[in-house]
Amino acid sequence: QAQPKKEFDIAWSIYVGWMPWPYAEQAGIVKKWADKYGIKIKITQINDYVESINQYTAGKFDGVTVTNMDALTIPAAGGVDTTALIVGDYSNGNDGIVLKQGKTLADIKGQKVNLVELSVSHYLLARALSTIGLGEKDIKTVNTSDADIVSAYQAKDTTSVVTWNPQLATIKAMPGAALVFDSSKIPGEIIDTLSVNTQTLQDNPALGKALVGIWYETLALLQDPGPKGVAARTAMAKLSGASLESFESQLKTTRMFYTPAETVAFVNDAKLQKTMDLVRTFSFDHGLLGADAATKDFVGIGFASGATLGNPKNVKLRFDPSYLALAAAGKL
Amino acid sequence: MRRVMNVAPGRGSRWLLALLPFVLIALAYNFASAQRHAANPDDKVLPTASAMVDAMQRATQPDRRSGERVFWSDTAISLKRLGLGLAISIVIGLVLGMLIGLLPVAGATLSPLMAVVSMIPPMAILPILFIAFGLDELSKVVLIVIGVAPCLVRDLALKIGQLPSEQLIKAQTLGASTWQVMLRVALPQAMPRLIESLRLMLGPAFLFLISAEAISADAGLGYRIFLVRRYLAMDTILPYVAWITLLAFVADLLLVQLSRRAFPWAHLERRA
Amino acid sequence: MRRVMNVAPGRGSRWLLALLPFVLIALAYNFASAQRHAANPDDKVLPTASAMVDAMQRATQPDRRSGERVFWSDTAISLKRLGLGLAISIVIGLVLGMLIGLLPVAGATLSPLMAVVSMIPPMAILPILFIAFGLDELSKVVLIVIGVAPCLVRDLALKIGQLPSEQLIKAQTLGASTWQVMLRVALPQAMPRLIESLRLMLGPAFLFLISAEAISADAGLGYRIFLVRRYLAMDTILPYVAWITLLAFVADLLLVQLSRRAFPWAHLERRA
Amino acid sequence: MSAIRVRKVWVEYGAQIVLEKLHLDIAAGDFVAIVGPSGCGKTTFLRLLLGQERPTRGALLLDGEAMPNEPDADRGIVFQRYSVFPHLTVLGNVLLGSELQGAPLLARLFGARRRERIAAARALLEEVGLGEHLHKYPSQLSGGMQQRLALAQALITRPKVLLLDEPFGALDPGIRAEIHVVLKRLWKETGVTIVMVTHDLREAFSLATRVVVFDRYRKRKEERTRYGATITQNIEVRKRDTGASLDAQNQLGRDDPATGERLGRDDLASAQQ
Amino acid sequence: MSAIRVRKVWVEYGAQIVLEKLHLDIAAGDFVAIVGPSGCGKTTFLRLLLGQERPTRGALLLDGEAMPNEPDADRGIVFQRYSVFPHLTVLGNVLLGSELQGAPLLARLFGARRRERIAAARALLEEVGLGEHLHKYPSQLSGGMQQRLALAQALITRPKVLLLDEPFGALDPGIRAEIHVVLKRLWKETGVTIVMVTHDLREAFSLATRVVVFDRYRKRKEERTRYGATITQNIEVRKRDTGASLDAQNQLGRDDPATGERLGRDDLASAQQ
Ligand SMILES: Nc1ncnc2c1ncn2[C@@H]1O[C@H](COP(=O)(O)OP(=O)(O)OP(=O)(O)O)[C@@H](O)[C@H]1O
Ligand SMILES: Nc1ncnc2c1ncn2[C@@H]1O[C@H](COP(=O)(O)OP(=O)(O)OP(=O)(O)O)[C@@H](O)[C@H]1O
Ligand SMILES: [Mg+2]
Ligand SMILES: [Mg+2]
Repeated sequence: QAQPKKEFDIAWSIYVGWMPWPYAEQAGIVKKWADKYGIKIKITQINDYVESINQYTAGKFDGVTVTNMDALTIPAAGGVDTTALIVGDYSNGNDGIVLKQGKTLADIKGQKVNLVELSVSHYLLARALSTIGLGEKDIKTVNTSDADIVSAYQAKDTTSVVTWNPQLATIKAMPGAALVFDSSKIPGEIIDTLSVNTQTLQDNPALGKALVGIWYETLALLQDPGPKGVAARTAMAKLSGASLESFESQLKTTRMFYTPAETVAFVNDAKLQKTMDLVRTFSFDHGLLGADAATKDFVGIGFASGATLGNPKNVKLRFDPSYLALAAAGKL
Repeated sequence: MRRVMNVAPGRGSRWLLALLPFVLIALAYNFASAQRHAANPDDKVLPTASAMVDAMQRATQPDRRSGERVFWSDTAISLKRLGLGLAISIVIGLVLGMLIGLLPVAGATLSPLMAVVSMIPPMAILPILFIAFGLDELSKVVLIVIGVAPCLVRDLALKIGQLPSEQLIKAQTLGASTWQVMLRVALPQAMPRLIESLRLMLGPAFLFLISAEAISADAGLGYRIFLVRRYLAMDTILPYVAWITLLAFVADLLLVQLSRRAFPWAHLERRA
Repeated sequence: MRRVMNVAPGRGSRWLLALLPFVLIALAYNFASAQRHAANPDDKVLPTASAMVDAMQRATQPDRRSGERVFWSDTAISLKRLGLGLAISIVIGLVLGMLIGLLPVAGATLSPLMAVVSMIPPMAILPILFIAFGLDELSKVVLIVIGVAPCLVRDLALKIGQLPSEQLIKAQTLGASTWQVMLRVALPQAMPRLIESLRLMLGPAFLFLISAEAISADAGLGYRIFLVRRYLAMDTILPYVAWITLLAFVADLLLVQLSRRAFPWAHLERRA
Repeated sequence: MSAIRVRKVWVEYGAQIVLEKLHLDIAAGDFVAIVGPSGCGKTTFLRLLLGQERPTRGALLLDGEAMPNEPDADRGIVFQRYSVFPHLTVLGNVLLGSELQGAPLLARLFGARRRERIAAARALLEEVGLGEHLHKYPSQLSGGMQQRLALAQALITRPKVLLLDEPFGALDPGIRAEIHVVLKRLWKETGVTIVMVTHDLREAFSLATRVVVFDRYRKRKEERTRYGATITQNIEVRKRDTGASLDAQNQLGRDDPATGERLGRDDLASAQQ
Repeated sequence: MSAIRVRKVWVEYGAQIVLEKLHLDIAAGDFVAIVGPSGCGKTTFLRLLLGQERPTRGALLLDGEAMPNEPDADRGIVFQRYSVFPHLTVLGNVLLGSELQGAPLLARLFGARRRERIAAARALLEEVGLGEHLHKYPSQLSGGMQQRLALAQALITRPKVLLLDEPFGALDPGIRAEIHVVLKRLWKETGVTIVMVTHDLREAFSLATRVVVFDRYRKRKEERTRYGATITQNIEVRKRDTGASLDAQNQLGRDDPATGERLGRDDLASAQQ
């Protein structure tokens, strides 16, 4: 069973923090690193974010771009042992709550809130409410698909929405829209990762090395202020259907970890455990861990230090900085 | 050996044969499910039958917080939307169908419009629908109407346009006004066809309902399916899909029966 | 005063009347658009005509890097998927429709299955479909097939089942085997009906194409609409929708013509 | 009950002349049979009388007034097919006329008025031999029964003129004979003016007071569209009141070989009972 | 060309007895006409001969062998309606049999074989008077032309037996006479054994060598399903070769008043040309 594979499939969906992946593919960086390790890596775009995670969970992909919360509630809760190989960024204003009427978060009380239920938006909302002593019972959520949330905001009876970029930027730009809370108020809690199947990774370390190699080479371009960087960012903007301007403003509200060292530091930080505890509590409260989960400890989460949250016999989500460390040490 | 086309199964074997593919599908599913669970006991993609039964039991039990029996309240609200959407579609279908089919002036004006409108993919113009109809119940109903009504209009207009002109003249010689021709000649003869079209549109209607509920809702069968898809709860999704299929299937049977009862003349064998 | 039903517009006025609703809609749109732009010059929901023209000009210009004309390449790839999906649906429709309609044994086995399958909303079981058929081109084609084929199968089976039994017996007395009856009696007579069903399914087929492209694709008309939807770029979406509608409309006309050319006997007025 | 005057009427479709210089007087209470080859414009003529078609030249008068330009309750019609409504029962079909004329909005009668109309409908249906089939639908009736129903339906509203377009063309000979009896009785009882198109000469002569033959004088191919049909024969067969037949036979046999040929097929002697 | 023996055949549908103790010999080359009231089982009998139906008791033999249990090329058939294929031209309809029998896989002929079959088809179509309509579709033909086409289609493959189920029931009398001539000639030329169901006694007697009457002996309502129809008359009208008619008339008139009544309607004297 441990026979090394040669070909790997990675699924991605459009989000500012994940745009380096299709660009790396387009620019030949993927091929370069894959060749180096003697493997093949296919990068597949799935427009429907949830579907990409579902398909990863079903075993159609070896890795997927996913947030920390969805990695916990979909593959991990579904018994697919998953490693957050690359923690690419956290949302630092990329997710936000917008009110049509009212200027402060407190005005949300009693309103109907349109958002993608059970997503990071929902988590953001719950965290926001908790900061002003409100609970979900004080508002009414309406599940609204992310692709349609901009037009949903236009409807007369919509009063507030929670969403992420680029939809958030489009909505914010509309007359009268008031951003009353965003993810910069809970920094480091909404994390975007490239997660891969733990078993596959164990059997094929080459995959981990290649992916990490691709990632940091591409990020260097993303950061580059010179013409190469502009070209890269322009290409990424185009791939996400945005203008360069819009893409760069999205980047501003995304805290990218441009170097392996930064990433390693973030993953090793004990705050990550606190964050994941908040996330799993939210997930359990909303039934996201599945019917079999009697407590929030049902799914174990493993950290770099070797510590675990929850059931240590059922660790299904792991934060493993070892490949990042290789990159930090320049050993790729 | 007789030709295959001449071999007719008996009453009993008909039942067996009809069940056969369903049994095979169930077996294939169980096999695939067992295989996936052998590899990963927590697999969510192809849940076991017992997991689905569990999920349904939970869904039909009163919810801890709201006390609602989610499954039944979802069903009720979806059927309400569907019923409303179909009812409005029927009214539109009958009114426009009759106008287009019966009045040459209305036909010239509206039938090209209908041909074009029936080709517009409604999902792609949602923003405009939201502005025009809001995001509430109305918009879900409207999406069903937009998906279903143009087809009904076209079908009924065609049917009414095919009424022998002799009948229309005959009615006039009996003193009928245009309104009376609609009421007593065209409408009743359009009804069985309406039911037939409606049967064909049941599948699409459920599809539009589910899509509408996936776009924005806080209850309903489609809402639940797309909500629990967030955590790949196929143990809930599959029974819901089966339930939707069953509802559509039963609605189909009921429509057939309704047509037979209400319009017996349309189901007589021609003699003359 | 004549009854309204007896008033038939002349040739010229038919054209005027047909154009009337489109002109009215265009005017209403322009008015609403102007109003929204008066209130908010950056309004994106109802873009002005000139904004749409601009957007289309951009989309039909060659891309700086790839040299691709997005609009045309989207159209090409979508039409390819649609064509493939419909082609496969046709083959399935003809083969199963013929088996079910002609062979009592196949009918008993498959027709209840088809009745059930045609009621399953495909969008709700997407994860399973993707697992079964993968996520590349095939899956988009499969979604179209799943949406379209069961209806074609049922319709053709019905049509073939309604062939007068006299014809089937007659063919046998001329020495036909079951296969030959299919080939020379059932198939040719099913073709015009196939085209008719296909025309009815054009709208749904486009809908399934767009849905499939919205879920997993990196080009195509539905993909583009999905991509710019998040920015509410209605100046791109509306021309795309109009284009899709036009394509469907033209396909419909072509099918009518095809049927008239290829199956003239099906379009003759009955005499006897 | 009504007199019809046809004054030099022409009907043209574009360049094609269908009817040419048609001149005919139909007295109130007449029973006129129209015969002639296929495509010569018999149905077109009925459409004129119905008001569905307008003459290109000439005039049509009904009781001295211009013919109304659309069908109305004054002029009933029975076609060869599609003459009864498939979605109404036998009784419903006959009631329909009264309902349409008695209730402009709903086209339905209630209470005493309804009961009264039902009684009348039953009586008429009894008369045409459908008394036992009141609640059947047309498709459950034979062709002959359907046409008897169509007659009852058309006559119950007492139109001034009854137009029949090959009403019995699709029936078996035996059944035809039956229905002829019914038609003759109803005509006598109601005094309605009847214009009937038929292909069956025997039928024409056995029923009508007057037989009118439509035909073209020029029959060569290239003359087809340039010249229309007109009335080539106009034969008074019998007086309405006496029912005695006049000697029309010789007149016919001599003048028109084409028609004579046709007559040859049916037994001419027996055509005049 | 083939002899048929029917040996004490019963047909029952559940409790309903349709045919009872049917016993009949049909010699090779005979032309048998079957008459009888509606619903007495004439079509059922043809279905037996076709192999569509099996007798509940008794046996059917074709040239001494058991009747095959499904239709095949030995036994051709012409129905009252739906007898030709609407999607094939006149020529295509007649070619079909040869193509089916000559090309098991594609059911199409090519090259010389095709040309040869087309020539044969043309010749036969010429004979039935359709030589000028080779490329028309059936719906462009009149009813009589369609039935002549059906005859040609059935006969070109040289079946041993030709079954006709009221083939001319829907036709006008004049057209019937024409087609009778064609049928008679084709029967003489091919020597095929013909069994024809008809409602028209005149037709039966003018065409057939033998007229067989199906009827019930017990006709009371409550006996309807308990007793089936059987052969109540079996009249040899003429010998095949001489074509001279035997004196069947008196025999018939005397024995069965019911049948006599029917004959009364058509002119009995003219029924035997
Ligand atoms: N609306 C029309 N436009 C053009 N030509 C027409 C129209 N209606 C009838 N005709 C032509 O007028 C002629 C007479 O037709 P009509 O139906 O009156 O004949 P008919 O005597 O009733 O024939 P039949 O005995 O076959 O019923 C025909 O040549 C027909 O083609
Ligand atoms: N498949 C069947 N099942 C039950 N009863 C049947 C079936 N087929 C025929 N019958 C009955 O058998 C009887 C004879 O029918 P058949 O069609 O042979 O009569 P027919 O002599 O051809 O009548 P017609 O002159 O009207 O064509 C009828 O009473 C009919 O109802
Ligand atoms: Mg006519
Ligand atoms: Mg019969």
